[in-house]
Amino acid sequence: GGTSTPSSTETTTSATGISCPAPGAVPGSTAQAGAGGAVPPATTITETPLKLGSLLPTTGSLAFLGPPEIAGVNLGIKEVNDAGGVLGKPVEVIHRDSGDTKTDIATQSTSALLGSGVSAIIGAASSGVSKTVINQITGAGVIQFSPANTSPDFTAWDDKGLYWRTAPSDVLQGKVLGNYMAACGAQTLGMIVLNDAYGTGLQKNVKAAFEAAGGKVVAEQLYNTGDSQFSSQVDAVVAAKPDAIVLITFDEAKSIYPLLTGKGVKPTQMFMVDGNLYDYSKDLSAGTMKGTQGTQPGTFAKEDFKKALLAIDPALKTYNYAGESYDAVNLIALAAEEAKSTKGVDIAAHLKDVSEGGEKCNNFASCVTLLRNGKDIDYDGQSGPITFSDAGDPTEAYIGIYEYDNDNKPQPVKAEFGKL
Amino acid sequence: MSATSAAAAATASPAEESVVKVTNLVAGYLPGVNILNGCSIEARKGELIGIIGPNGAGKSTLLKAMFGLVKVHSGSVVVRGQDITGLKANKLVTKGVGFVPQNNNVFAALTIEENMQMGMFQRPKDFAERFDFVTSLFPELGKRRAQRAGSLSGGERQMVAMGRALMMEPDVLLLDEPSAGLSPVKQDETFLRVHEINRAGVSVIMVEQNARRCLQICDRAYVLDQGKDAYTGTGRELMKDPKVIQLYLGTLADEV
Amino acid sequence: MDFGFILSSAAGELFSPTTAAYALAALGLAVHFGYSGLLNFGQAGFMAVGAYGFAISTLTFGVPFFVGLVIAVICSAIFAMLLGIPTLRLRADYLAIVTIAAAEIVRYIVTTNQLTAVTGSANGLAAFEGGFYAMNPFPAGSYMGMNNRDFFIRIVGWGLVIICCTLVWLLMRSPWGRVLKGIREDENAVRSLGKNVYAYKMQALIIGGVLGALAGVIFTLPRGAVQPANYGTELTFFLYTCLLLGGLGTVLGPVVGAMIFWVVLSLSQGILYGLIESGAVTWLNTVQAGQLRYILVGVALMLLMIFRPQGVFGNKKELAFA
Amino acid sequence: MEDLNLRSTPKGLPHRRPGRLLKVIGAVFATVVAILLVVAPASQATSPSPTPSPSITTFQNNISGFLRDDARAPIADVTITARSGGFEGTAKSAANGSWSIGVPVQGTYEIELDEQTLPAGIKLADGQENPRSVTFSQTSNLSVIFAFGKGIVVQQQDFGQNLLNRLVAGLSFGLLLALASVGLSLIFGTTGLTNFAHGEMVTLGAVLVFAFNAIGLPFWLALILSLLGGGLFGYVQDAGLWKPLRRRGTGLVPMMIVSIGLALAVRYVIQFYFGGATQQLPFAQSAEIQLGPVSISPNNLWSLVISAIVIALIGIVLLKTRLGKATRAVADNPALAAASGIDVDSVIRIVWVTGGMLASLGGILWAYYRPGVTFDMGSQILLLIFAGVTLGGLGTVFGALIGSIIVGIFVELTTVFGLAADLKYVGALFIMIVVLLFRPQGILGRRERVG
Amino acid sequence: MSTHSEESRPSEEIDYMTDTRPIAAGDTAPGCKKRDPIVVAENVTRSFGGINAVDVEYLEIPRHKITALIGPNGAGKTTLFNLLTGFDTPNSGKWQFEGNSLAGVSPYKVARMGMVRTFQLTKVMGKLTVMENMRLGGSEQPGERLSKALFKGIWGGREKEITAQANVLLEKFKLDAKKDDYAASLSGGQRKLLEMARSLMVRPKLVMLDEPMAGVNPALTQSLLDHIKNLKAEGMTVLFVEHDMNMVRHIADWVVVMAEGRIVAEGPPGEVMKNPAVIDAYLGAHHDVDLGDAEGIKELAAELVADEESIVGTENAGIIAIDVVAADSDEPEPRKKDSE
Ligand SMILES: Nc1ncnc2c1ncn2[C@@H]1O[C@H](COP(=O)(O)OP(=O)(O)OP(=O)(O)O)[C@@H](O)[C@H]1O
Ligand SMILES: Nc1ncnc2c1ncn2[C@@H]1O[C@H](COP(=O)(O)OP(=O)(O)OP(=O)(O)O)[C@@H](O)[C@H]1O
Ligand SMILES: [Mg+2]
Ligand SMILES: [Mg+2]
Repeated sequence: GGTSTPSSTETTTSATGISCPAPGAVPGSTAQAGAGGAVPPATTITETPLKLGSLLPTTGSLAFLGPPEIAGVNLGIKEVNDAGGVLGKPVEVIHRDSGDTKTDIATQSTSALLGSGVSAIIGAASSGVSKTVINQITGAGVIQFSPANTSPDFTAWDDKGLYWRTAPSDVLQGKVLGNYMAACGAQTLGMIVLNDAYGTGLQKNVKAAFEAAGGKVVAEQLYNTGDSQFSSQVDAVVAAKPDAIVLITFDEAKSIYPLLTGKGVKPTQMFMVDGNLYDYSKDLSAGTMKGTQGTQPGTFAKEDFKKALLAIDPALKTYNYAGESYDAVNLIALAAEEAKSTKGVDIAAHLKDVSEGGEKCNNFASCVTLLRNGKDIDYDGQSGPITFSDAGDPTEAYIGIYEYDNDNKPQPVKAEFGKL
Repeated sequence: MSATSAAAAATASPAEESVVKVTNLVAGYLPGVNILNGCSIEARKGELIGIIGPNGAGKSTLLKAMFGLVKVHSGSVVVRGQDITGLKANKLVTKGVGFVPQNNNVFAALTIEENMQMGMFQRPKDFAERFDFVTSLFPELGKRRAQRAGSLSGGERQMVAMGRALMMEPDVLLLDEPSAGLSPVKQDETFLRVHEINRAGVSVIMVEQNARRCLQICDRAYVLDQGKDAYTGTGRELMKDPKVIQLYLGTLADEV
Repeated sequence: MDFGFILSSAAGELFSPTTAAYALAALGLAVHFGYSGLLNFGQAGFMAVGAYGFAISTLTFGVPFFVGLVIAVICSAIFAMLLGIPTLRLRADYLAIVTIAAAEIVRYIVTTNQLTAVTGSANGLAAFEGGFYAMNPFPAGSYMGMNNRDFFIRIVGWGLVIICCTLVWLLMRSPWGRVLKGIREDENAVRSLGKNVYAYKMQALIIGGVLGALAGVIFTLPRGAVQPANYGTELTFFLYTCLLLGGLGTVLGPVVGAMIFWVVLSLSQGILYGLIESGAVTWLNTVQAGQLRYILVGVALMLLMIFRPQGVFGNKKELAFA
Repeated sequence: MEDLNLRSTPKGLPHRRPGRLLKVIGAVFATVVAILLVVAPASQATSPSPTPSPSITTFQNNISGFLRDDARAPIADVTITARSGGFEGTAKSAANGSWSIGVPVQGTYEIELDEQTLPAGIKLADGQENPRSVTFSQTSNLSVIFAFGKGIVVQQQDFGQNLLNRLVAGLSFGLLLALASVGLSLIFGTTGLTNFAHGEMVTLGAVLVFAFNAIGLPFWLALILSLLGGGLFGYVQDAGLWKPLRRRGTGLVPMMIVSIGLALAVRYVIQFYFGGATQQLPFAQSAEIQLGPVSISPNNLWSLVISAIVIALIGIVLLKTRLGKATRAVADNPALAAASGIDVDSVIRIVWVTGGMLASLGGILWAYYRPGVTFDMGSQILLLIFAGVTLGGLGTVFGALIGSIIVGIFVELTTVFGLAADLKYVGALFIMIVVLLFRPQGILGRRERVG
Repeated sequence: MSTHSEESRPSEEIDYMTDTRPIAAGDTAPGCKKRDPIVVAENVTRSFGGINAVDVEYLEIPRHKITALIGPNGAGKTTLFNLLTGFDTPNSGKWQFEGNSLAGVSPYKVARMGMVRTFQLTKVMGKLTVMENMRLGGSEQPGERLSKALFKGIWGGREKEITAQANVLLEKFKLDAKKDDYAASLSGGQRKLLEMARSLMVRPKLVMLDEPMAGVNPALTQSLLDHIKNLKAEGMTVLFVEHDMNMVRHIADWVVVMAEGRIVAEGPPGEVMKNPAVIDAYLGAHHDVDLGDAEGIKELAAELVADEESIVGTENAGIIAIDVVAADSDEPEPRKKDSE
């Protein structure tokens, strides 16, 4: 493979040149669906079929995150039901909009979901929204399972053991990214950061890692959700002339990135994070981003997984948190199987167990086969090897490092494994 | 209703065509509450018609209804044979009807000169000539042409309002208390000027609380009470009518 | 499509604590705008001040519940005064924009990263409601299908609504209320009659603001978290919607308006998603449904204002003299 | 391929679950191969990435870094050693300054740079620990930066230069705000309506350009059509909504709420079709050029010029033409305007069409200023538009212009004066409140006389 | 209400209606001292971009009298009202009410001290009923304090009193039928009436009426004049601006004439109206305009003079037709109006 050749090409180091170490290994998670043969029938048949709710954004400032997550949930549900459902009954799902914190839709959606008797709610995408509903959900004895919350606050939340998430906390991505930028030769760093739970959480970790390596953060410019123009932030960062600039943003990167290149910042100096590691081929002219790199938790989205998602929602443009959402469904379904119950509290009691210590499997059909054959399982999903801590956080994950090609599409370079 | 109507017919030449004819007008602001209850008035060519009456009788409402600013429930307004009931105000202006409202009768944010221009919105060409005419009547307006009407004194506003209407050179002029707030001499000048305009062939319908003065110069007058034309007659006749004096005119001016 | 369920969850919104909070805040707006003519578009700011005043005093200074509540009220009164000094001389439309701006400034300040230690910045604050639920007299169990926490907050929230409505009603039928209404119509005329217009406006601003602050507290208690983004201009818009739905210048208007607002919101959600889930509608997916719902809410808002501009309790006659 | 496989040996994986190791190896292997097969061609074709030569190692855990002097020139051939317990690894910096030491296990290492091997004249910067100890935590790569000479110098910004750039940026932002505000102010002025849907009119302009461009129309045509579309939207709004409401005598506050409803509906209709993500218009990227002392992007320059011209035109029309005066007359006293022979409805319609077109133009320029098109881009600046209009004096067109420019400049200037960037709108809003404290009627607004 | 004045003269019971003692302390001249002034203004000036709207060197308003303030349009009468009541701030000057300096005192305090004004361009609280408008005028209402508003027991009694008071006034002003209608639905003249009645609800010491009778039906005016006269009996002082000379002559004890911001004459009505300076300032100022159309004017004037029923040319025409007559009697001596 081309990228993997550690040829000692000489770098023409410009003043702020960035050149990164050669990619290492590209680990993936466990093998393809290993479930040859049919799934054995369920031994216990549940009276109340498992009912899941999703509380994901279809409106508001995070609306662009919703579709892949919903597709992930739907794919999970489809596979579970294709494999005969949970405890002999097909799993039901109802979707509700979480909106964003501005509109306060989430509480109402939650009431509706709780009212219809779900055992678990998958969501919300934003840590802010999750905070507004976590008490309501966990208070009702229902599992809240977020595919995308990265805020550390939830680790210690008094959630009665009902809050879970598949998204690895910011800590890991921050460490990897901070070190990586230093390893690429950056001594000074500029940051443009979304001022919200996600942005500032990640910022803190990136900064800590970068400074631990001996580098210096020379510009940190924050903006708020809903801010619409970033020129003063961009100017302030550019004026500090950092070696590398990291954009800890969501969709706003589409506006910020061209502003930076317009000011003469080279694409190789820029680093993206999971919130904005998209395909920019339609937005920016070819070559604009060539050499920009970025990190994203989780192993690289596999092509067949993407295909499966596209079959669910052909309009999908990005795949962020699709894997995490998909894994959430599988984990809940498996835990319900293992608990032989569809009650939220019972499921929660088995979630940790299905994620660790046992025979590895990575989709519902194969896992449930193992379970019904009386085996202990260790579910490793699309988003990583998933092993839960007692607090319901994933304790290990891969952080993928990507590099943009000439078409402004991120291409996987390598992945780093980390444990919390 | 009026013993004087025969006399009224006698004063005005019967051959003169009716320019404005209001028949049985019923109108009001709120649904179900009629302010005008079948009011009829008529202005013939070249006539100066005065309308007097107690406060709240519906005089302003009548003018507004004629001018399409109040909803007409029934009855008709005919101008030179054309039914204009319910027509929009700006259409009426093109038909040669001019109107000076009682309240809010200037463009406060516009300068005096611009107020005058609004008066001639339909024909901006002759502005200079007409403006000269108006400023000859109200020299203050000429001197202050760049002052915003909103900062003018009450009387000055009234002048602007009159001036704006006069800029139009209308065929029919509806005036709602044009003399209110003017100093005595200005009042007289206004009356005289209205009289003059009228003599020049413009039919004028004028609501006034300065009733005596109004009755002196008008050809015919109506007394409006509770949304109806209670009395009509020539100005002189009404001035003499003891009932009218007692109810509407008062005797203040006669006391010394 | 399960109509029973859709209806019951809509009915659930009738007495949800959030509805109570909206009702209180809209009642504050009724005092501001409906009675005094103060076009306050910054009610969200007052709610934020209340919520943060409560949360910060509880978390940072560890004060007990009632002290926190009093601090929240005092904070909002101070905010009202600070806001009132420069703005009460302004014409209504200027006031509207300035109050939006002030509320946004509050939101930016509690959002800014500089103050993370105090406000939690964009993350907001959490876990301050313990003191409140510790006072819960209802032992754990199910009360009309609610757990004891839910039940308690509802009782408190709606109790507060009833008390505040009564107070506002008493105030507005008094000569004091008459002066306010006079100010709404023409403050110079009221001045010429020897009333201290500025003081009255300030009192009204403070009272409405305090109602807003109480609403802010009620709003956050069931969530156990304050989020700065909750207090954006949309919130004020929605509060105005509640106020106008119910009827300006009425006491029950804002309460009923808030109920209608949330029921409509809930019904629109229930019916739309119900149609999709039952397969009756196939041209929509759930992503689009979220958007369609807002479209419907917007349209419903317009239709309501077009066909019943005076609201449920409002006086149509009053509108004739707008 | 061989290299890669070597480097991805499972030694690098955590040794936590030795029992399952074999399975894992197989799995990882298979996946890696699968992925690389897909990815490789693309990478090969496009990115002969300039990779340094790391010290070839078989360890998964790496300590690495770059050596550069304070002019950022690479320093080659410097020896660096990592020690921990019995382990010692050494690396020499490559020609581009990079070095990397593979280590067997995570833990604490002592890193030492051999200062003897430094080229003449280059010294470690003050305060740079050497040797220093570093600890792996959670991840498998660790970076160490050694700074030389003066160390890491934070670039000082040239205050004057910065101020000038921000002023220019503020001016062009302010002018495009002004485009939208002038329309809003006109509409407010003539109808008294506080139109909260104006933000959506702004959005529409940009979205229409995007849509027309996406269906393959030439750019200039897309621009023209979008302006017309904005005008049409204004027209339709007036004819279909506001005029009937005026007819019914609906009050201004209910109308304001109607506009809020309209804003919601339109915003989400746009989202329904346009989606929630940011999109870019053609030519959105433009590299800045230097114009005398200021650097400005050509797009901003265009925006500045276009908005200045358009606003000047509007100003002339309002002041000099009959239509302009009629507009002001209707604004002032619609009933009297009608009584003066002005067709109030058609004046208002013209104002709506003009307002729509101005908003549309503002939206297009806004999409280039940001740059980007989103379904809520207009509502995001609505408050700033309102602030500009209010600051200048409600209903006064030139006030709207001046107010918007002040707001624009203050938004851009706040960071220069040390306010945190996430508070940058606070500055602009605050200045508005302060100005209104001294001029309650706005900058150009006029006080009505009492009595 | 008039406690202050009563305290100052506790023993002598004066009937203000029939009090005929001279008003001026000395000679009757513009700016002369009064025997018993209630308002004293000194050097009050206000200019608007070059125009001196008000330039009052010295003015005293006599207590317990009805004073008319007349003068041509734009003379500065309303502006003077605004200044005295604190609705506008002067460029210079000081003035006092019952010995208290009022400079910089806010309008509501001025009104509280007992100096209440009406507005020429009426201000009614449109969406309050006529009755509520009236009640709002009532002074010393305990229920207007926030602390007492909640308890009807505290303010209910006073409310009844002012309601009764309002009913009496409304009947006088022929507004009783409209009592429960929104004030916004009143006609122009009715608004004037309401405004005046409302100011009387305050029971001020000095009521300042700005053209109270403009637009009011003459018959009603006549009946109201007695009411205004009777205010004196209650110890009130009245200062009013009016262009209706009949009214001025009928009720004013004293007339102050303003022109171009200055006090140009004052004195008892009979004298003032014969004063050439007054005629000059109030009446003759514009007669030169008529020259252009002298024909028509003369014709009408002649017609009016000939008409025995017309008041023109008669004694009680007063000043009304003077300029017409003057124009008639050829060459008008140039009574220059801005001959500074
Ligand atoms: N906008 C309105 N809405 C409702 N009723 C009104 C309105 N305007 C006037 N009225 C009522 O209509 C009646 C007639 O009013 P109008 O203004 O026509 O009286 P007017 O004869 O002109 O009196 P004035 O001499 O005082 O001007 C009055 O009783 C008044 O209360
Ligand atoms: N705010 C202002 N700006 C400019 N000029 C003003 C302002 N207020 C008043 N004026 C001018 O000052 C002069 C005095 O006005 P004022 O209203 O006091 O006159 P007045 O004596 O009450 O006249 P009237 O009898 O017509 O009511 C007028 O010429 C007026 O145009
Ligand atoms: Mg009238
Ligand atoms: Mg005046």
